[in-house]
Amino acid sequence: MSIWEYANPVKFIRTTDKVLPWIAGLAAVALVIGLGWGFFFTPDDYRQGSTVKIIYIHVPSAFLAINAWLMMLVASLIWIVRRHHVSALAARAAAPVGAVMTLIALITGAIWGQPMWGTWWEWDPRLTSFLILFLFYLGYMALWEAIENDDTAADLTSILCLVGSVFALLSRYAVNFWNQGLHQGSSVMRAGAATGDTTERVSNVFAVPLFISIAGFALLFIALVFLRTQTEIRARRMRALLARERQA
Amino acid sequence: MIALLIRDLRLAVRAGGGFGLGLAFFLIVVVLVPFAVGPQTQLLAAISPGVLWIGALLACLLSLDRIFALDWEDGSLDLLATAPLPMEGVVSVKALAHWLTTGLPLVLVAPLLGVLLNLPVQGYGWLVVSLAIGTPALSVIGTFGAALTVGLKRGGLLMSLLVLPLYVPTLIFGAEVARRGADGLAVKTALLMEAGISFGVIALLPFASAAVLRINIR
Amino acid sequence: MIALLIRDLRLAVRAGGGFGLGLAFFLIVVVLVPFAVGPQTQLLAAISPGVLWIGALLACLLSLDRIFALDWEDGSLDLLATAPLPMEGVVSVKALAHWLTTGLPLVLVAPLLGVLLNLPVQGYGWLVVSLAIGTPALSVIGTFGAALTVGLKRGGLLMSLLVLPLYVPTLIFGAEVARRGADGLAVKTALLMEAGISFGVIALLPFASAAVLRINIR
Amino acid sequence: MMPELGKYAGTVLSAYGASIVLLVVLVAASWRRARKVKAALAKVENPDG
Amino acid sequence: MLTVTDLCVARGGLAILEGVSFELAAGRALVLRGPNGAGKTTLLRTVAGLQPAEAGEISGGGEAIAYAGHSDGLKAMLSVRENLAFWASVFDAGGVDDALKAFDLVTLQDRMAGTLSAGQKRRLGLARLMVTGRPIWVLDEPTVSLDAASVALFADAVRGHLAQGGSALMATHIDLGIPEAEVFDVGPFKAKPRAAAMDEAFL
Amino acid sequence: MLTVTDLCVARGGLAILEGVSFELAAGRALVLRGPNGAGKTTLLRTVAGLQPAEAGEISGGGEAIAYAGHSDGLKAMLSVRENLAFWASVFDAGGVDDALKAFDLVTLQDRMAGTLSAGQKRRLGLARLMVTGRPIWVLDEPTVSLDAASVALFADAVRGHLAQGGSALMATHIDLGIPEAEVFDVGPFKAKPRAAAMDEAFL
Ligand code: HEM
Ligand SMILES: Nc1ncnc2c1ncn2[C@@H]1O[C@H](COP(=O)(O)OP(=O)(O)OP(=O)(O)O)[C@@H](O)[C@H]1O
Ligand SMILES: Nc1ncnc2c1ncn2[C@@H]1O[C@H](COP(=O)(O)OP(=O)(O)OP(=O)(O)O)[C@@H](O)[C@H]1O
Ligand SMILES: [Mg+2]
Ligand SMILES: [Mg+2]
Repeated sequence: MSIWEYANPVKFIRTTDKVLPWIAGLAAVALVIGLGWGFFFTPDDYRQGSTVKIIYIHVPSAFLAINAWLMMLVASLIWIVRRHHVSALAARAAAPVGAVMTLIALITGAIWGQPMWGTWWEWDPRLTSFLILFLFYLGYMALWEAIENDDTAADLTSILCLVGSVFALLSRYAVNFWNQGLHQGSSVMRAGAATGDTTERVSNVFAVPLFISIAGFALLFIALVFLRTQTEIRARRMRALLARERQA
Repeated sequence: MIALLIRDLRLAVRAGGGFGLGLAFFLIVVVLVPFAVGPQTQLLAAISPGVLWIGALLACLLSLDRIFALDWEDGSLDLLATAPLPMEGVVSVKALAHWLTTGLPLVLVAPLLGVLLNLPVQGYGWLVVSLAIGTPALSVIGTFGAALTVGLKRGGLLMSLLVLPLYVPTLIFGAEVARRGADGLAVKTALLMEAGISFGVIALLPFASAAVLRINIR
Repeated sequence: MIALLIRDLRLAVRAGGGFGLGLAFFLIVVVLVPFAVGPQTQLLAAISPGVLWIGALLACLLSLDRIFALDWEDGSLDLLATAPLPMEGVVSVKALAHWLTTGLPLVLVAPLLGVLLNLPVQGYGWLVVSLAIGTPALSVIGTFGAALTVGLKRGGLLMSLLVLPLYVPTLIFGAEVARRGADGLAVKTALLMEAGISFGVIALLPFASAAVLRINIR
Repeated sequence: MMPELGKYAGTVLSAYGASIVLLVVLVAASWRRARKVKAALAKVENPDG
Repeated sequence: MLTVTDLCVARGGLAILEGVSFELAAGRALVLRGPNGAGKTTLLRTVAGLQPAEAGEISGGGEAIAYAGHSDGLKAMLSVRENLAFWASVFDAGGVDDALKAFDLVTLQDRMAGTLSAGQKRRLGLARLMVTGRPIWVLDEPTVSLDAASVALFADAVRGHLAQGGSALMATHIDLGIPEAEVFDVGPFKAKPRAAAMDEAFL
Repeated sequence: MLTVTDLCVARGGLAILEGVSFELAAGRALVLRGPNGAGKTTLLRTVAGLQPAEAGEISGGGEAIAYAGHSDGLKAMLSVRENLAFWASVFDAGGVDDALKAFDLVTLQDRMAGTLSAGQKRRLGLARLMVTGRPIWVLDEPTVSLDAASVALFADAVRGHLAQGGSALMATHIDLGIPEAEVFDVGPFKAKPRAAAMDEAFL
């Protein structure tokens, strides 16, 4: 069976209806364990004090903020190439979730920055490019809202998503060039791989709950996207039915 | 009159988010400034009250041309002119609707954007106060400019040209309040001046706008 | 194609001074900044390249919605779509006309306004160069935004929201060139990056704009 | 039960608080809209039942 | 009763019509005729008070007039009913439901005005007249884009209005379906070449 | 020759007309009729290629069509002649003077298009067709706002076009003064209630 069968709205709703409770449940469990463990049962960092606990929210949300956009990009490409309605609607459904993730990363980062760097906001490249990403999310959602015809909206937003991705990348390099920042580099991804003791890496005490909460955020994202895509499909179906009724 | 206010608010909300977009523009202007002047925190803190004021002013300005332009294009303005509403009332309601959809949201969100520009802590209160007093004047003055240029093609830019000098006094005193507030200095004189200008403008300018609009329609 | 260019230029000149007003807006933004941030010469000199860049960018932005909006409203766009012109050509000509009426005058007048903001002497050359390379990209990106939002009521503000993040790379490198030029630092890398982005944008984005416009017209 | 957060208690708690509020709002909004649309669609699909 | 005496109207700095006089009594309709560019629109706008007269008198107009010009003043983003209700409350009159019924718009009432066809928009523009509660209707080419059935609806609405003691002044090129209306040809009143009053000081 | 086979057109996500078939041979004119909101405009826009067809075939259209819709696409700040000259050079055809003469616009040629009366604007919009050099004219209510003399000018222009082997497809509610044109009533082709293709996946 080809994966494209799920691009049929009815089939999509039927399948996701089955898995949605499981994903949602798993997400809840993983979030409670990851955040709970992180919040209650991890030691303080010797330099950052108890503020390290923010990492269990900050890093997962940052991770998802980027990946949600990537998912939208893929969905947009699928819409452009194969014109499966579900993929366009899934992109639409993912945008607000991605935007909230970006906002959470920004807010937790800002709150974290206050004790660490002495300011709420710093024009560090990482942070700055997140801000730009947030603007892209806003523009993308506003464009969806502004257009009445659903297919036109899908076409236009997917082109915006493509063009926006290119410009987001460009911005990332531009911002890097403009200001070499304070933000630490990525070390989480290496943390689980080898056991070492350099301060560079996040030690395992922090890593395990962190990974659990990343998984929780990812599952939450998937559950929300499924749910919201279903909603978009139903809303679209309702609009079509009402229109047909009105015409009769 | 209330029907007109409700209609304008409803149109602002329906027509692609009248609220959200003014805000978004404000946000973006504030965000672009550091890219242009560089990321030094010190420098940004020094100019932040001014940048926030300029951003609010431009966000107001951008949505001005819609105050009358749409009603003009589709003929509603002619019809309103023959309706039993005093023209002064119409322009005041238009200005109020503009402030509610643009100025008020800007006032509310300005402190958040202050964070991005490292506004000193003691500055937030005065920033909000100065914007709250100043933005209604911006809307009323803007309505005057919009009334002057309604029906002209490319009216948008011409209007900016006419309105911006009129904005100068409000901007000077408003930004002065915000700046002194941020520096921890006394703000009383500037605040009184700003408030005086605002009240004067709100009380008197609608008469001029109404006169101008009557002339433009005929 | 050339007929279209000539028509657009002529309309810009006739319809209340397309040239003049973009410039005037630039001028006024630059003039308002000292009122907002205060009159300290040091501070102004430090931010002057950035302010000039932001001013140019906003002046460009303001006139963008006219690129397609007028043709849309009076039905010309439908007629152009059925005319024997490739859509890519139409959007490129539109972008060119926009640059000639807005970007080019800004480039020429920027040094004059630099004086108002105490731009350091060695900065003038690089300011002009950076604007000359950057503003065409601003026009082309703006045309994309205008094509995306044509036919939407209140498209103007939505367009700003869509276009401004797209302006970020050009702004960063352009302002960086101007800033480093003013500080007497090396500008080569930033200049190359800016030029690269401009060429890429000019070469590729019209295809996206044309696609978007075709979708919007149907 | 409450861990010792030291002088950064406010920071950590507000970060957690703000994020959890945002997440809850997002989930609640998505869920509410899902239910509403589902109900509305059901009504359109068979108006009498 | 609307009385126009020796009226001269101008447009673009040129006198267009002069010496126009007519009376419009309650319960009567008057149809303006004349070739394209004769000055019908200019005359109607002057009578409605949207532009000043060059010379002459208009009495009985002013607040008694409901004007409908070439464009309908509809808001694309408001529904048909909302558009009407807005004008009804501006003019402090009721009758939205009657107006919808009279112009066969009941089934369209929740549609956004922007999605109507040309003729449907026009019907909505005309329905607006019924919620103004004003006695004198001044209409510029009211039946443009209307099909035969809608023209009949319009004629009925005008007749009803006249029967209630209203009156109507209409410009048109085509038959309005109101044979009892008097016809007034503006052709003979073409102004001699001369400048508008505002320029006279310079001649 | 324009051939339309089993065409289905949609607007606002709804099929409006379906099963429409007709042929338009060189030298012939076809007049579309139907009540307001029947779907004439939608059909013409589809034929002109301004919106995609839901189903069915259109052959012989494309680059051969000159379309004139409800609005005229005039630039208020260009003179009458400049407006025409622009379209002539876009379509790479000549004949500006002939077009001006055919629609009696010679005396108005230096006037800004924005200062014309409703009917004069319309004449200018129609004159544009003559400078496209295209064989198939697709016109949506071409004679709106025209007086009797201008309708005759229009009818002459269409006859001249047909005589040169062109053809014309026109929607209207009023008489165009071209009795030799065939009439095609769109009424019977009203689409059964069903959704547009883009929504079909959801039903
Ligand atoms: C608004 C502000 C901020 C934003 C948008 C932001 C964004 C990000 C992003 C995108 C990541 C990447 C996650 C990854 O590489 O997988 C990250 C990781 C991280 N951030 Fe932030 N950040 C912000 C502020 C801060 C602050 C103020 C601190 C603390 C001083 C901080 C500490 C961290 C840490 C420790 C990591 C994990 C890095 C690693 O080891 O991978 N962030 N942040
Ligand atoms: N700004 C202007 N400058 C010069 N002449 C003008 C201007 N505006 C309008 N005119 C002319 O005034 C005359 C009267 O125009 P008006 O619109 O009143 O005509 P009308 O009788 O309504 O015609 P139609 O039947 O075509 O609507 C026209 O000949 C028109 O060309
Ligand atoms: N966005 C939309 N949503 C729903 N229905 C629409 C939309 N746009 C148009 N319609 C309907 O489509 C139908 C066809 O419209 P169209 O403009 O083609 O009619 P027409 O035959 O040209 O009428 P007229 O003679 O009044 O110009 C109309 O009933 C109209 O109300
Ligand atoms: Mg007229
Ligand atoms: Mg039609």
